[in-house]
Order: sequence, then C-alpha cells, then structure tokens
Amino acid sequence: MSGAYKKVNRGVTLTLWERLYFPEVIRGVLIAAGHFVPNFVSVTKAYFGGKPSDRKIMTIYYPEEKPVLPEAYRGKPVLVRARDGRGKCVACGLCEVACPPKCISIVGGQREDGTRYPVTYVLNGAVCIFCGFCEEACPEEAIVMSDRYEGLCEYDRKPMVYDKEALLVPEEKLTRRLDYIRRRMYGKWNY
Amino acid sequence: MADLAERIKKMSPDAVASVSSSLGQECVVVHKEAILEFMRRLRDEEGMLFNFMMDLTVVDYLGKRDAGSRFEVVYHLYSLKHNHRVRVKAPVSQADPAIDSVVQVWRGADWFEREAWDMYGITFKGHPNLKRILLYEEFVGHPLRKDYPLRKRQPLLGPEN
Amino acid sequence: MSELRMDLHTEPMILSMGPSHPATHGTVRFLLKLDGEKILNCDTEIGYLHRAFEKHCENGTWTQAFPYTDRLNYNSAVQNNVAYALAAEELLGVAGKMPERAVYVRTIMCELARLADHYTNLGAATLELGALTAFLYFVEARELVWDLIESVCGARLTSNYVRIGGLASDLPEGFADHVKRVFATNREHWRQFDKLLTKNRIFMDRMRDTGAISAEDAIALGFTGPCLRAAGVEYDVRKANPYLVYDRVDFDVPVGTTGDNFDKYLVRMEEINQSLRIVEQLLGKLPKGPININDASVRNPAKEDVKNQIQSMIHHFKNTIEGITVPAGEVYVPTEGSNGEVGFYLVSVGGGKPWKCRVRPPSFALTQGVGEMVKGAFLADIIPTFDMINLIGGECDR
Amino acid sequence: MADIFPGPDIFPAGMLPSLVEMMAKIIFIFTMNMGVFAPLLGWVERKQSALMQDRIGANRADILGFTVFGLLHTLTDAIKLLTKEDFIPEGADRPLHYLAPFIAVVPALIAFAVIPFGGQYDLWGHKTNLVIADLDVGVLFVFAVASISTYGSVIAGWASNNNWSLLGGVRVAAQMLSYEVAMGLALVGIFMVYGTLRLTDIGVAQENFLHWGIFLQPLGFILFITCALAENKRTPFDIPEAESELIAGYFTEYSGLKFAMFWMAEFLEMVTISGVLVALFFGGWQIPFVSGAALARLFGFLGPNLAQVAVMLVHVAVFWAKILLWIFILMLIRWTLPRFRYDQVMKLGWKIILPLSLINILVTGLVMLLVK
Repeated sequence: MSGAYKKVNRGVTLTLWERLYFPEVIRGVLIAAGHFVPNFVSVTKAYFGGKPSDRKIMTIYYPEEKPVLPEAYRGKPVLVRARDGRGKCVACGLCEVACPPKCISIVGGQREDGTRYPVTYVLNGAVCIFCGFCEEACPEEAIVMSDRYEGLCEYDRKPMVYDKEALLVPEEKLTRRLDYIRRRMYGKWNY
Repeated sequence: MADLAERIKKMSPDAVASVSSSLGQECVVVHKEAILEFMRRLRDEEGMLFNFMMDLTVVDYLGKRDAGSRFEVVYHLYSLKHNHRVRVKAPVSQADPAIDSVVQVWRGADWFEREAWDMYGITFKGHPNLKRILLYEEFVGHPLRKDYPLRKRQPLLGPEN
Repeated sequence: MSELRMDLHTEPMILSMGPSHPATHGTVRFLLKLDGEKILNCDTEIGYLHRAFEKHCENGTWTQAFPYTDRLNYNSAVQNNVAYALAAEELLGVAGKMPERAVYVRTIMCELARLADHYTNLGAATLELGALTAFLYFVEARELVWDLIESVCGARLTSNYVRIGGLASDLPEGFADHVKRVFATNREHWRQFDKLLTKNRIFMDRMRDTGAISAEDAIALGFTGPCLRAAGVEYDVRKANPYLVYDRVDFDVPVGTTGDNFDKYLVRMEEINQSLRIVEQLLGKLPKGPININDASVRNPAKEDVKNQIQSMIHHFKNTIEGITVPAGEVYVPTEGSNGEVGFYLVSVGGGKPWKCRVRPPSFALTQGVGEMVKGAFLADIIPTFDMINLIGGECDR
Repeated sequence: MADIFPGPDIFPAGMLPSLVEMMAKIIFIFTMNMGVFAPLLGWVERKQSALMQDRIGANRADILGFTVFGLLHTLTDAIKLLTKEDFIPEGADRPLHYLAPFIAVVPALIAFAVIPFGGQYDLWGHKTNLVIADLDVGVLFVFAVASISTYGSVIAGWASNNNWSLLGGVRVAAQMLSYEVAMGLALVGIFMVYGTLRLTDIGVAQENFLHWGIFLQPLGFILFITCALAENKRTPFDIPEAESELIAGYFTEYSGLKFAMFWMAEFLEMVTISGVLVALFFGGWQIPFVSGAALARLFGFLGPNLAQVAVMLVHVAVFWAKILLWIFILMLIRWTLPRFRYDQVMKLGWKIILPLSLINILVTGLVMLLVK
C-alpha cells in the first residue's frame, strides 16, 4: 500500500513575532486558561448541587465515586462457590502448574459421595501477578478473576496468603465475569 | 535468499565452517579465530554491506553438545541498503571461552559484549573495558549459564564491621 | 579566555546523577565529570532493574513467558507479547495459518501500545523541561488510550493479552465507537500539544541542537526506531520487512534531518498521528471470525470441548503441564517496537520449555549513545537528551 | 536619648496617633502578607494548577467533614513542616546553614513596606497615607532589599555541603545579579515619565486611566515582568531550583521549618512583585475612570469621615484584587512554560533585556522631549 518515508519539517522558522518570547507566553497562558475557566465553572456547578457528571474533569473523587471497570478487568482470583454451597473446584491442580510465579498450592481429597474437593487451597496473594493463567487453565471454571482491587494490600505478608475460605465467592456475584469468559474468551466460536 | 549464504561462503571459504538456512533465515557458522576479519568484510564488501549489528548474544548448549563447542556467540546482522539479514554463529569451547571483540567493526557491540561477559563469562579480547554491565562488580559466577542453579544465593555485601 | 584558564587552578567536579534522581525516571546512573556546568565525560551505568528475564523464561513453559514479556517495555506491553508470539509461531510453523481477525486485532493493539508509549515519553520529556501542564495533557491522552487497552486486555499496563496461536480474548462489544470517541479527544489534545510546544521558543531553545547524533554514528551504535529515523536514516521494520497486516495499511513514516532532540520530538509527534490513522483504517476492515488457531496442540481448545471430548482434554492438560512441544530450531523475528526494533531470538531443543529466549532491547543500544551525545554539552542538556531516547528500565536491563 | 531616635520629622508633635496609625498599618500588611497570602498562595497554586490541568486538586484535608475546597491543606502543610525533623547535613557549615532561610525571607517582607495600598485620606482631621514608609527613594528601596535575599539563597547553596546545592547557589548568584541590573534599567522609563521615585506620587499620578504605567511604558512593562519572574526564580527562570536537573537546587538539604521559610520567601516575593507591578503599571489603588473625589461624593450620605473610610476600604480592596489577578497570571505562566537553560538565561538577561531597556529609556526621553 502507499505511504512512505516523509521528511519532518523541522524548519519551523520562527517569524520575528514568534522570535520574541512574549507572544508564545500569551499563547501558552491562553490554552491553560482555556482549560481553567470551563473546569472552574463545571466544578463549582457540580459542587453546588450539580451531578458529578457535570464535571468535565478527568479525575474522579475516588473513595466517594468508584471507577467503572470493564468486563475484561482482572482483579483478585477467587474460587467460585456453586449455588448448592459447594466449591466447584475439583482439586485437579492445573492452576497450580499453570501459575508462572507458583503461588497456588492445593491438597486434594474426596468427599464421601466420591466427588473430589480441595481439602486446603492456598493462594499467596503477595506473589500473585493477576495474569489470569489459572482462570485459563481451569477446566471447571472454578477459579475466576473477580474485579476486586480494593483491600488487597496489607501491612505484612501473612494475611495476604488466602486460604480456601478467604477465596470462596458465591456464583451470583461473579456472573458478569463468568459469562464474559464464555462469550469473549474461551467460547467455541473463538476457534 | 539462499544464495546470500552461498555468496558469503565464497567470500571467505576458510572462515566459514558451515552454512544453513531455516525458516527463511540465513545462518552462517564461523571459526572463532577468523571472526574479526570476517565481520569487517561482511560490513565493507559491496554485496554485503551489513552496517547494523542488531544483536549479539550467547547460547549455552551444556549437555546438548560436547564441551568443545558448548557456547555459541550469535551475531544478528542487518544491511540497510540490501535489506537482508544474516545470523553469524561462532562456537566457543568451555575450556577457553574467549573470542575477538568486534568493537572495531561496530561501536555498538561494546555493551552487548559486556553483557555477554556478564551473563555467560565469554571474554572478548580487545574490548576497551570488559567489566560487568547488568550485575554489580562483586557478583560471583555467570548466572545465565545452564549450570548456574536457579536459587543460588550470592555472598552478602556490607560494611566490613 | 583560554589563557585565563591556564593559571586558574580548577579541577573538574565529579557528580553522580544517581539511580534515584528526578530526571532518571528509569533507573540509570550518570557519572559526570563537570567543568563548571560543561560536561567533560559522562559514563552511564545501567542494570538497576535487572530481573533475570531470560533465566525466568528458560524455567517456565512457552506460555508462561508471556507475563514476563509484559514487563520488558512496560509502556507498550502488548508489542512485546506480539513479538514473542510471532517468533514462537514461526518456530512452530503456524505463522501463516493464523486467522485473519487475530492478525488484525494484534496490529490494532500494537498501535494502541505505541500511542501509549509515545504519550508517556513526550509527557515525561515536557515534565522534565518544566512544562507541567503539557505533561498532564499528555497523561490525559494516555489515560484514554489505557482505558481502551484495559477494556480489551483486562489490565492497563501488564496486558498479558496475546497467546501462542491466538489471543486471550476477543474485542469487547462497542469497541469501535469507544475508539472513535477516544481518538476525537486525543486529536484535540494533539493540537494543544502542538500549539503549546512546537512553536514555543523556550522549548525549541532547549531541544534544538542538543543531543544531536549523525546518521553514521547512529548506525554504528545500533540505534533503531524514532532516534535513528530522527538522524535521517529511513529504517522502519513495518516498512522494511512488513509483518502482521502492516502491508495492507497505508501510513507514512516520519524522518528527521539532524538527529537532535527537536527532530526526535517531531518524529514521535508525527508517529502519534500515523498510529491514529492506522488503527482507524484497521477498524474499518476488521474481519469477523475466530481469533485462535483451531489446532489443539498449539492453542488450548475451547472450554466446552475440554469437558466433552477426551482429545481436547488431553491437549489442554498436556499444554498446561508440559507446555506446547515446539520442534527444535532457532528463529529471530524483528518487529517495530515504539523505541526501535524489538526482535525475539528463540532457540528450542524440542520440548515444552524454551532453551533460550533472547529479546533484542532497543533502549540498550540507545542508552549506549547517551555518553557520546552529551559530551561537551551543559548539565541541563542531559535531561532532554536522556528523555528523548526513552530509556525503559525493564527493557534495557531485562 | 534623643540622638537614638531618628529625626523629628518622623515623629511630629503628638506622637501617639501617628504611632498607632503606623502600627495598625504594619500589622495589617504583616497579617495580609504573612498570615493570609502565603498560605493562600499555597492553596491557589494547588487548586489553580489542578483546574488548569483537568484535575481536581486538593480536597481531602477536612475538619468535622468540611473540606472548604481544600483550603485546609495549607494548614496540614504548616503542621507537616513544623513537625518535620530539621536536618542539618553532616559537614555543612552549621551557623550559615541555619541563617540562610532568614536572610531569604525577611527582605521579601520588608520590601512591601514601600508599596502604597491606598491613597491619602483625612479621618477625623488626621491625614493618613496608606503606606508604611513613604520614602522618596521608593522603588530603589525595593531593589536594594530584593538583592539582599539573593545572599540567602547563595549562602544556602554554599553551606549545604552538597554538589547539587552548590550548583544551585552558583546559578542563583549569576541569575539574580544579571537580572537586578536589567530590572533597575527597565523601570527608569517609569521614573522619567512620572518624574518621581516616590510610589505614592506615582499612584496619585495614575488617577486618570490613560496615565496608567502600562500605557505610557508598554516595553518597560514587558521587560519588568521578565526580570521580576527571574528575580522571583519562578518558571521559566527557575533554573536555581530546577527540580529535574538539580533536585531542589539551593534548598536541597533543607527540611522542616527552614524549608517552609524558603517556600514562604518565594510566595512573599511573588506578592511583593505583584504589588510593585500593580503600583507602577496598573494604577495601584485607583479605579479606572472613577477618581477618589467622585467616590467620596458617592458615599457622601454617610457623612464626611465615614465616607472617607468607605473610600479607603474600596481602594484597598481594589489594590488587593489587582494583586490577586496578577498572582493568578504569574501562576498560569508558572505552570505552562518550560524552563530555560542556564546559559540561555544569561544570554537573555545581558544580550536582549539590557539593551532593550536602554533603548526604552532613549525612546521615552525622545517622546517626552517631543511632547514638551
């Protein structure tokens, strides 16, 4: 296709008017004021009763307003607890192997009705890099990347090592991510 | 493009040990003694004009090959005018891991060779200041060698007292 | 003046512009010998962000190397993922059999990553020259592009989006008009940077004729990317040996003349425009269809197949546990990263683990040139020169 | 005792009312500058730069839930800077290191003594002149005091035993010297036009709008602003404390209260410069097209004395409003322009501004000859 190497016009010759420092001080100040005035108006409007969306400003008041996260967002990996209360994980150990920094360790066991379940499931949150390989490896869709990013940091590493109870999340809360996986990631029509 | 490898072989038959091309890429294996002269010709010969030394690295074939050619210094060259690439490989033995430095041919090779020394312990004869570049001076050993254990601990550095 | 200097007993001041210094926003150390403000000698010390990338890759399977490639040039992570995937697919021999949509989406994500990198770099350069407002406009433009990348890959920086033989996920619904909205604001921002900086006399005084490098020196030192093109050398991997769908898109490649900081700035500003153009053209012709290769020995099969067919389950387990079996061989595939040529040299001796996974780091060669570009200049000239080569600690120290 | 006290003209008969008036004015200016403006500028700088850059800016510090637009952040700054460890680096020259911030702060405050923030009013038979020290050398006093603050920065740079501060100190010395010369010459035009150095007379002379300094001396105005920015070490002339080059220039080794001093000095200097700017070029306390007498008639219904008080308040308010406007503009410049390089600042100072100010003087002289 067309398109080739194109010389960049560095010969930005300054007219005498621009050679003086003063005019582009004014131009810079006008652009900055151009941002200041509408923002100032919109912030005061939003402050006195207006909706936050009135603000044209980029940043948000974080704790009060939360950002809108896309479906693909990879937050803390969590175990899915089915509607009947039992975890869907069958302790096959694929996520343990697939995890690049090796932060998962499982001890499997068998319930009396013959189904397998993880006796202990430890995921070291301090080592996890949120890459999503465990979710990709799990054949049972038992471990999934939730969109939780708050409250993950602690002052020491011990509480960051999550055991099974800390990881289990009921399925109702994860429907958005589960159906995203089926639709966008590992669905049949993707092959 | 296979003729490029042939032309290189004709250019200096004594230096070239073997020539191959895989997945559409030319590869030339060269004796390490003749490396400097060979590289100078690759850069200056009319049909070659490899004016870019894109990358210099070392591959450690411990266990896969005999000790005589355990290491292999790999140069990736590119010619701007002819828009073709070549991969020059120079096997280096475990007993005497040294090869001539190509800094006189491409000034860019300076840091790449220092990194190769730092990671694999290949000394480049004629290099202006061959010392470690990525690791600290007191580091013991060459980490990227296959016999360097993954979890080896280095001696702690600290004030003498 | 010189005879005055003769009897004036002055000795040069040794100044260490150390690893933690506001201007070395990577982690690099300049040992400067100063005569007053003039730099007599500057030797650069890198390696502060060395994390043994190659040792990690050699001890993980072929797929487990992807999160490590994110952390190379962390400003444009997707480009490293794509470069690694292309090299691995070349080794596997499936490079030609990739589905159309996957190739298109990879090119789109590469260009979005290039946008994010250029915004970051130009922003950091203006910040260090003192124009804080221009910095924040750059950051705002980058924020919008990061939102795009986050909506596709799931993370703004560590994208981990590409897999060998396909992609992790497809584009979200409504991606095209999200891009249209973002690009409209970014073009408006681009006009404001241009007005604020390009004709700004102070900015030009600081950038013009500082950190200049001639074409011969640039080639000898192994420069690639915007810094090489600023010196007037016409070399861009997307044009020299096109990969992905760069040959089905028309875009220009800006080239400078003198190779000083102002040229590098202009080249990057123009490349932003070209990347916007490329993404819009690609979105126009984005084909439907699958995004992963339908070959279970390369790419994990769909989840339903894993549950229902024993063949897919075996492949799924084998690919995850032992890794994809890549036939023995070696390959070097160059791609155009935002800083220069990013090539992966992969060596496989058969089996699930790479034997050697070497990345050609463009900022490694560029940082080598700083010592030369800055000799004889003023102390304050290190700042724009160092900014304009856009050293990324992760990529230079690996 | 008598020889200790200065001459009789400062203390006319009946010292008490003029003493009270003097103290009132000093307290008013001190609280306005040190108490209100310095902390206020801390907030203005944060909030304004935020809104300019599409951000929200300071809004977190709150008392009982009221964040008051982030104004309380200056309170938290004060607490932080007071409680931080006041660290003197090892090997530094202790007394000098301790002394430097004071030399930097005090002149900035003193310089405001000469600037009139109001006209002449007779309140209950007592004529008052709203200026602390109505010196007839006026503007020269401002230059003299401003150059003293240079010593503060240079000593700070030298005494901190740190390469970066040394470079910062050297740069301060070079920049301030070259720009004080240029600043002095830039204002000579104003002195020729108004014929006096006394700021109050210049203020009175600017009663009618067309006699404002900016119309009579446009080139002088541009040169003065450039030199004032350089004196105040603000972008684009902030090379002594260029964050990206010299970490924090001459006050790298300062923390706690002494750092607050340098920070305060910068803000006070900015207020003083806006004060001089407004007093010389923008008619000080004058309101365009509305003279003091007209205002007195407007407030006539309040009775003569109260009318004068009302006029005084209006004039003072107008003066401070103009200063705020100019601080806003200086802040805008601060955030948008990149920084010069060291030699470019020198070249600009000696090769462009100095000759231009000499030409300005020549042209003003010629014009005044023609007009006469």
